[in-house]
Amino acid sequence: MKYVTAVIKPARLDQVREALGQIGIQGMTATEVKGYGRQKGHTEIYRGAEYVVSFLPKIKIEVAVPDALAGRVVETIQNAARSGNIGDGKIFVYDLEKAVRIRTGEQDDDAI
Amino acid sequence: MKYVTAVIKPARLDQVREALGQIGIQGMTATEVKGYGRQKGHTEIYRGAEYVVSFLPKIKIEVAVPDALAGRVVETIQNAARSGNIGDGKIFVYDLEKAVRIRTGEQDDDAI
Amino acid sequence: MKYVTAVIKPARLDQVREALGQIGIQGMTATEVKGYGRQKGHTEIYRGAEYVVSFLPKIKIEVAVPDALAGRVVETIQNAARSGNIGDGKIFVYDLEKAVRIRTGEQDDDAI
Amino acid sequence: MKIGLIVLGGMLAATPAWAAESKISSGDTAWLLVSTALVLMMTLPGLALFYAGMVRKKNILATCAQSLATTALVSILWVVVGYSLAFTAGGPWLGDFSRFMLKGLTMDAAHDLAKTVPESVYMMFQMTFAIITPALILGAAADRIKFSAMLWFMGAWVLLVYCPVAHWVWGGGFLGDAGVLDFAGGIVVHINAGVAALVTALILGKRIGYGTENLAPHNLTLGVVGVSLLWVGWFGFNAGSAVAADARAGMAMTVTHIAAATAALAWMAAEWFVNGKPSVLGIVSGAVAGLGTITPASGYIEPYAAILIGLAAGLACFWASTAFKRRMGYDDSLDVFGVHGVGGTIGTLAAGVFATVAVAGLNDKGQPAASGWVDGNAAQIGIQAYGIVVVVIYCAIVTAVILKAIDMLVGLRVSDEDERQGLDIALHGETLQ
Amino acid sequence: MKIGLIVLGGMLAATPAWAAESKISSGDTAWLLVSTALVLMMTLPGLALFYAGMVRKKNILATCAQSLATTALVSILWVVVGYSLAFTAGGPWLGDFSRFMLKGLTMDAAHDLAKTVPESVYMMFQMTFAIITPALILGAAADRIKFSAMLWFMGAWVLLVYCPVAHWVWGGGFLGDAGVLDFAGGIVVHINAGVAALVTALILGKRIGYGTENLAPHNLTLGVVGVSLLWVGWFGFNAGSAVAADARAGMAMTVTHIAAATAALAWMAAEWFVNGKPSVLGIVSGAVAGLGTITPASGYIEPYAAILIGLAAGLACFWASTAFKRRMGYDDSLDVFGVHGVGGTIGTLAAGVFATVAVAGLNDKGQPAASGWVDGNAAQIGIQAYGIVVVVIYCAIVTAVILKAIDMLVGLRVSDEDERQGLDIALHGETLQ
Amino acid sequence: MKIGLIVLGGMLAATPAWAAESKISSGDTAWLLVSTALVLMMTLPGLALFYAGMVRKKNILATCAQSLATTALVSILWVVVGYSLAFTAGGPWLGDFSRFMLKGLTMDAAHDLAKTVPESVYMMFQMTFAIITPALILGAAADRIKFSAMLWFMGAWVLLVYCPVAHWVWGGGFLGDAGVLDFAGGIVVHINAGVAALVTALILGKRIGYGTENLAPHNLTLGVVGVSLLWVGWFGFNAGSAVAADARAGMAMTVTHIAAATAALAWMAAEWFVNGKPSVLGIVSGAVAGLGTITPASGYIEPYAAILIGLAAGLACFWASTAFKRRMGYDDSLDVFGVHGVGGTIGTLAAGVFATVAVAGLNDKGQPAASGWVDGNAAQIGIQAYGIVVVVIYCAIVTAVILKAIDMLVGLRVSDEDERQGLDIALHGETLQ
Ligand SMILES: Nc1ncnc2c1ncn2[C@@H]1O[C@H](COP(=O)(O)OP(=O)(O)O)[C@@H](O)[C@H]1O
Ligand SMILES: Nc1ncnc2c1ncn2[C@@H]1O[C@H](COP(=O)(O)OP(=O)(O)O)[C@@H](O)[C@H]1O
Ligand SMILES: Nc1ncnc2c1ncn2[C@@H]1O[C@H](COP(=O)(O)OP(=O)(O)O)[C@@H](O)[C@H]1O
Repeated sequence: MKYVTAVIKPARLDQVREALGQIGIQGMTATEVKGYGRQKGHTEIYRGAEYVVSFLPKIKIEVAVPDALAGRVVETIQNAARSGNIGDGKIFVYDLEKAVRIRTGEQDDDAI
Repeated sequence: MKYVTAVIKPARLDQVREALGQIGIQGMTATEVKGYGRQKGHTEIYRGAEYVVSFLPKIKIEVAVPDALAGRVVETIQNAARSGNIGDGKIFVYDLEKAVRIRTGEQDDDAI
Repeated sequence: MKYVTAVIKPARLDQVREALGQIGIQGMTATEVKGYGRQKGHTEIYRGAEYVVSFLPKIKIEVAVPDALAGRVVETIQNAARSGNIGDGKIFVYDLEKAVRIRTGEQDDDAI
Repeated sequence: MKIGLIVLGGMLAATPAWAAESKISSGDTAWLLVSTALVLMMTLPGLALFYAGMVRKKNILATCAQSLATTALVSILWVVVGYSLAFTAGGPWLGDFSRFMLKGLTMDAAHDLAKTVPESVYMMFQMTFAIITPALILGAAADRIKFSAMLWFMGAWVLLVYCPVAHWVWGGGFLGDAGVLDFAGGIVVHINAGVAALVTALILGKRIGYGTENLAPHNLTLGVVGVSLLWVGWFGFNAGSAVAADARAGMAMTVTHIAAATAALAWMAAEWFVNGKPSVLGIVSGAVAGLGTITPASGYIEPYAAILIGLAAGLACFWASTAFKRRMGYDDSLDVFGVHGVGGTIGTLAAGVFATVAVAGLNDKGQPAASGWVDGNAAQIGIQAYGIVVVVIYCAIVTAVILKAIDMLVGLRVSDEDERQGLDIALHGETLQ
Repeated sequence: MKIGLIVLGGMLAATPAWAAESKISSGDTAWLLVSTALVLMMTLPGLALFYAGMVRKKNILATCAQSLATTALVSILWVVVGYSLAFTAGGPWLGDFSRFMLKGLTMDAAHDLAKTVPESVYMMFQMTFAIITPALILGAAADRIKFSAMLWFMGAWVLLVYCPVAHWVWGGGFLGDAGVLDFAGGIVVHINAGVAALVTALILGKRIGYGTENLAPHNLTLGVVGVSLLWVGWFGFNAGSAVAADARAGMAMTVTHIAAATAALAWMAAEWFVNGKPSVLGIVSGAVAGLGTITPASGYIEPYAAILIGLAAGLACFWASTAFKRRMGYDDSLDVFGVHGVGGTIGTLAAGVFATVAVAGLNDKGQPAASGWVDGNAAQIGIQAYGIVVVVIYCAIVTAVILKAIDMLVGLRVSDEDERQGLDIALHGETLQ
Repeated sequence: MKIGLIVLGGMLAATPAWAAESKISSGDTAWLLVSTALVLMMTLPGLALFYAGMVRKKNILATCAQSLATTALVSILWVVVGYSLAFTAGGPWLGDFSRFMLKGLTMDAAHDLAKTVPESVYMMFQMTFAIITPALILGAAADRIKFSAMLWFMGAWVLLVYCPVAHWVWGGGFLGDAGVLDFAGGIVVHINAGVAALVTALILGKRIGYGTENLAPHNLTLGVVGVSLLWVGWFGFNAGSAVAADARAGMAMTVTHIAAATAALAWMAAEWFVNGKPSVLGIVSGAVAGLGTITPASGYIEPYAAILIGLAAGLACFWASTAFKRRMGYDDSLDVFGVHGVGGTIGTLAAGVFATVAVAGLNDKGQPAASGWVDGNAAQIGIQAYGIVVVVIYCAIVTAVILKAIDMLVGLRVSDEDERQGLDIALHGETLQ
């Protein structure tokens, strides 16, 4: 199995969720995070004091998927999350050794 | 080493922490997340407008453990987090390459 | 590529970010988490009732890096985050299979 | 005591100047000063918090900014020309410019409608009504109106709708002359705001995600604080409208409180029955419904009537804000029409039913100041209906024209991208951390 | 001025009607109207926020809902029958039904205890006391009581405990006749609520996690706002109990503020000394302790005594809410007994010590309206103790009976699952985002 | 009415005792009781929330604790000796000890400056000014001052700076004698606090991260609530300073509101123009600037002048809190100097320009109570400037001395580690969850 993680713009969460739903992804975990990358270092002025806003709000989503689906999931997230502007985010894929559904004890592909 | 991640019901955090403590797990990181899976898509009505609540509050816990302990940790979490209802959550296990304790520089099994 | 995750003290985030910036790390994701480890179990009294504060606020940072940089990144985080006190946190390193920049579709080392 | 002094004044053959002075009652003035503070508190922070608590987190500061800027803008317009248009003699349709820039509002001035308090206090008291009425409308525009468009709208609406209607009903205009009863603003405030809100909701269109995404209030604690301050402040609104610290103020406060409590329980019970759980949003909405509904009747009725009015308010506004709204399909985001429009209508009609001379007393000419069906004057209900119809039509048309004009000139609604991102950061460059 | 007018009235041989009218003072009425608003503000939003800020995040809306629904429910019961039971002549044990549904509360009615204000205002002022007293109890039941059980309890308690006790002490009942002094509610409000809270805590049992999990306040900013509004509102509570805008009200406000400030500093200092850090929770708890403690004495004492009472309040309530509670092992979640029960007792006894005719003045018969040990009347302390003992016993027994009955009928406590999940979502279907 | 009674009193040859009694007006007393509550509400919760909303999340409770503890501490000092030092005859520099521990403040006492209200009420009203003035200063010390040092500073400052200055201007001291006009505290409150804040900012040094890290307000909703309550409370501050419920109070309330509204719009417009977006922080800061600026002039001027003063306040304070502060490089964290210091100065000078006998009326001797340039008395501007200069110098020096002394004795600033961790947990052991 693969564990696909993506850091996306908060406003795109609903679109990504729907797109994944359409390719049959049934579960997902989302976390509010802050990030920076290319999109960084803009200077704001607050009451006359300049400061650099380094971190911007993002949403991290995590989806465990069977190996076979991984490619499509990455593609789907990419399409649904892309606005074309800087700060659209990143997708990271790792190997997932094991998955367990707590309620039933089902394992691996059955669990996700 | 293994990195065990579990998405559980918020109300179960204390039980899981205690159960892990009893098998000697000395450290853990917890994050507030939102998730959906089987337990999803219930419709709520707010002031006459129907909408789907897709994401429910969950807690993600992360525990780095020596290879030998991984199985027991998974089992322990499973037992402590199970209420038998839908939405009990999932456990994911990955391979952990390296761990460092920042304070001392200890590495790997010594660090966790 | 490697995915370097570190759980650090919140007050150290800015120092770590700067230190990583100096070795050329251009992106990072940060999450508010709660954790315990060695630094745990102190008893607080609130209105006469004793209780154990198990979880303390921490920041988890995640940085995807090319294999070659991983060692330096770990070292840099370690130096910037260390106060020498208990609770300084941990660094975990995993293998990262794939990375994609959503905006451009660039892959792997180019994406991070 | 007033009477006592006047009697004494007569017996002692006081000079006219003396008599004029003696009319200002420090007790009445104290109460109207306080009432002014209370009604300002209804908007800032009351309404600001009520609304801010019901929107999504990304729009909370923008919602506060709307109440704040409306308060500031309307205050200036009121001082410059609004008070003069609403509360000077003028004609049946509008006042005149004799109080332009408050000229002539000297230290010894008093208004005919408030003879025992300095005119400055009466002008300020009325200002707070002119502030909260347009501010109420904004609930229908939540989460999507442009800040600049909002400012233009508030300014135009207060001058073109609020001031005339206030003049018609209270300031010596044709509706007051026709005998329409509106103690503290069922027509002038609640129907006016409710109808304008409905028009606004229709013209602005629905929020992105309406009906599909979770648009539930993000922080009802703020809503609870807001409604609590509205409730407390409403004592100034209704009991202050007696313009004296007397038994009429006391009775107005009593019926106001009873209606709020009854309507809160009624909405709570209805929701518990229909949805299985009594929500906090329901309880506070019920309280506001009761408060708005009792307003036009509050100086004319006895306590038992307040219970009936509160019951009607809680049930009808619950229905209007849920089943009815869903069926009609408009997105009146914070239910201004369902609560204030519907409640104001019920209350205005109820004033025609329950008004009694036992509470309203006699006017200067020795006639009943108000009497409704319970006093045998069923015709009053018709007069009330007449007032409602006139204002609903006028308000709807003028509001629509103003909104359309602003839409053409500066655009009413933010871009989709801004709406998705949230108005706080998009319009004000700030966020709640 | 009142005196002046009455003298004049006599000299001019005014008609009785004239004299009756002249008794209503617009200044006193203005102050009591405002005091009513202030005391309502103590519950909504004051107490609601104070309590909501001290519970865990998952119970914040449920805690608000309790204050809201209690306010609405008690208001209706008060109007229907509560006021009549508490404040009509009746007998030594209870009033009668002569003000059932407020009948006879006409525009010219005045109550014997408040001759210079319309009776409607006095009835409303007393209503706000009948609201906050049961609402206070809910702090002991936080995080675990069922909403429906809570409603039954509040309704029964206000009628079976509050109304009788208010009648005994203030409404012409046997405790007042025995000479028990309770200016603004040490016995009627604070001891009553504190004892009921202790009984509630004992019968409900501890919260899940008490003593092992972190149950510390999740948002003390709300607590600070709540206590601030309690403090400000308490000026209406105590100074309003003078039922006149006069020197007695001024002195009551003065000693109220002094006691609050002193007790806040005392609790802060004690906690700093004992725990090493002065907590915000400690400062605000101290302020509330001082306010509650001074209440029964506030119209009878001089400023120096307020400092002593404040000191005693801060130290004793700190001890009662921490070391003592821990030793006894009950879970009075928000320390209603430790603060209000203990504070009310200290203050009621202190009224017996420090009451002085220099402040209390003379009553209608020309005798000292109150005098304590400092005036040489040490027996007053015994009378105060008698009042305390009677009410503690009565309140404890009736409260226990009510709770047991409700437990059998509908169940007092939510299920473990609901308690773990939080009352907001479990009982009201809402959450704070 | 007052006049009526006095006339009557004369005609009927009332005894002196009678006349003395008759001076207390229940209406005036009601208004001053309320004003006291309103001004206390400005600090708790108004200012506490305004400041708490502008700091970072980790310091929010500590910021609340500062306002709370300052209120408690100053209250006690005021009762013990502060009121006596400020408001008894004494000499030109300071009052005397004749009201030490409030001795002699009996039920029939009245102060010469407030003849129609009981002295206890006047003492309490003035106390609320003595509370908010030092509390304002704390905005300059946000996020870094030690709690213990803060307490020492507040105590010393109120006795060594506030009480003398209040005596000079209001209590019969040399600035009042010189004819300096300060209706409700431009010099005594705002300049005093603003200058002390600037000195505090300079001596404490900048916050860690100033100029590099994001120090923007973490929760402006709290800021909005805080400013709303300041705004409402300011009606008590300024209109209460008329010490009567009369036309002067009405006019003071009017100009206060106008200035607040105008300055809010002016700051908003300026920021919109300069930065491209109107921030909520800007709107509320503008309102506070308008309120502070109008304060010294509020009982002397006509509405048109309030618009001009509001405009000047909004623009000047915007500039002072942004461009000017940045150029000078001090870290007055919440812009106490930029808003209150600058606003107070503008307003005090403006009183010299716009004061008119048409509003101020005549004093006891039949002379204009105040008249400025518009009345042909340009010299008044010079007198105002003299008052400002004296207080700026005195306040700056004594504040600096106090701070340096405390720094040597207990240390002013928390450790870097504590500042990074946040004062809530470091100083009070609590956090906002
Ligand atoms: N090397 C990295 N490791 C982890 N997260 C990263 C990394 N680089 C970027 N991110 C995350 O991705 C988000 C978007 O990246 P950014 O570079 O700003 O945009 P883009 O990918 O469109 O160029 C960042 O806010 C951050 O949360
Ligand atoms: N494929 C997945 N990838 C990541 N997280 C998941 C996945 N499926 C479920 N989850 C997480 O697990 C939680 C519980 O899963 P759910 O399917 O609702 O319950 P159950 O496992 O009891 O059937 C979800 O709320 C979500 O956070
Ligand atoms: N085994 C573990 N798995 C995951 N996270 C851990 C583990 N042990 C510790 N942590 C995280 O690291 C943080 C610091 O660890 P701790 O043991 O308290 O300090 P130190 O590493 O300095 O001894 C903890 O608060 C927790 O978030």
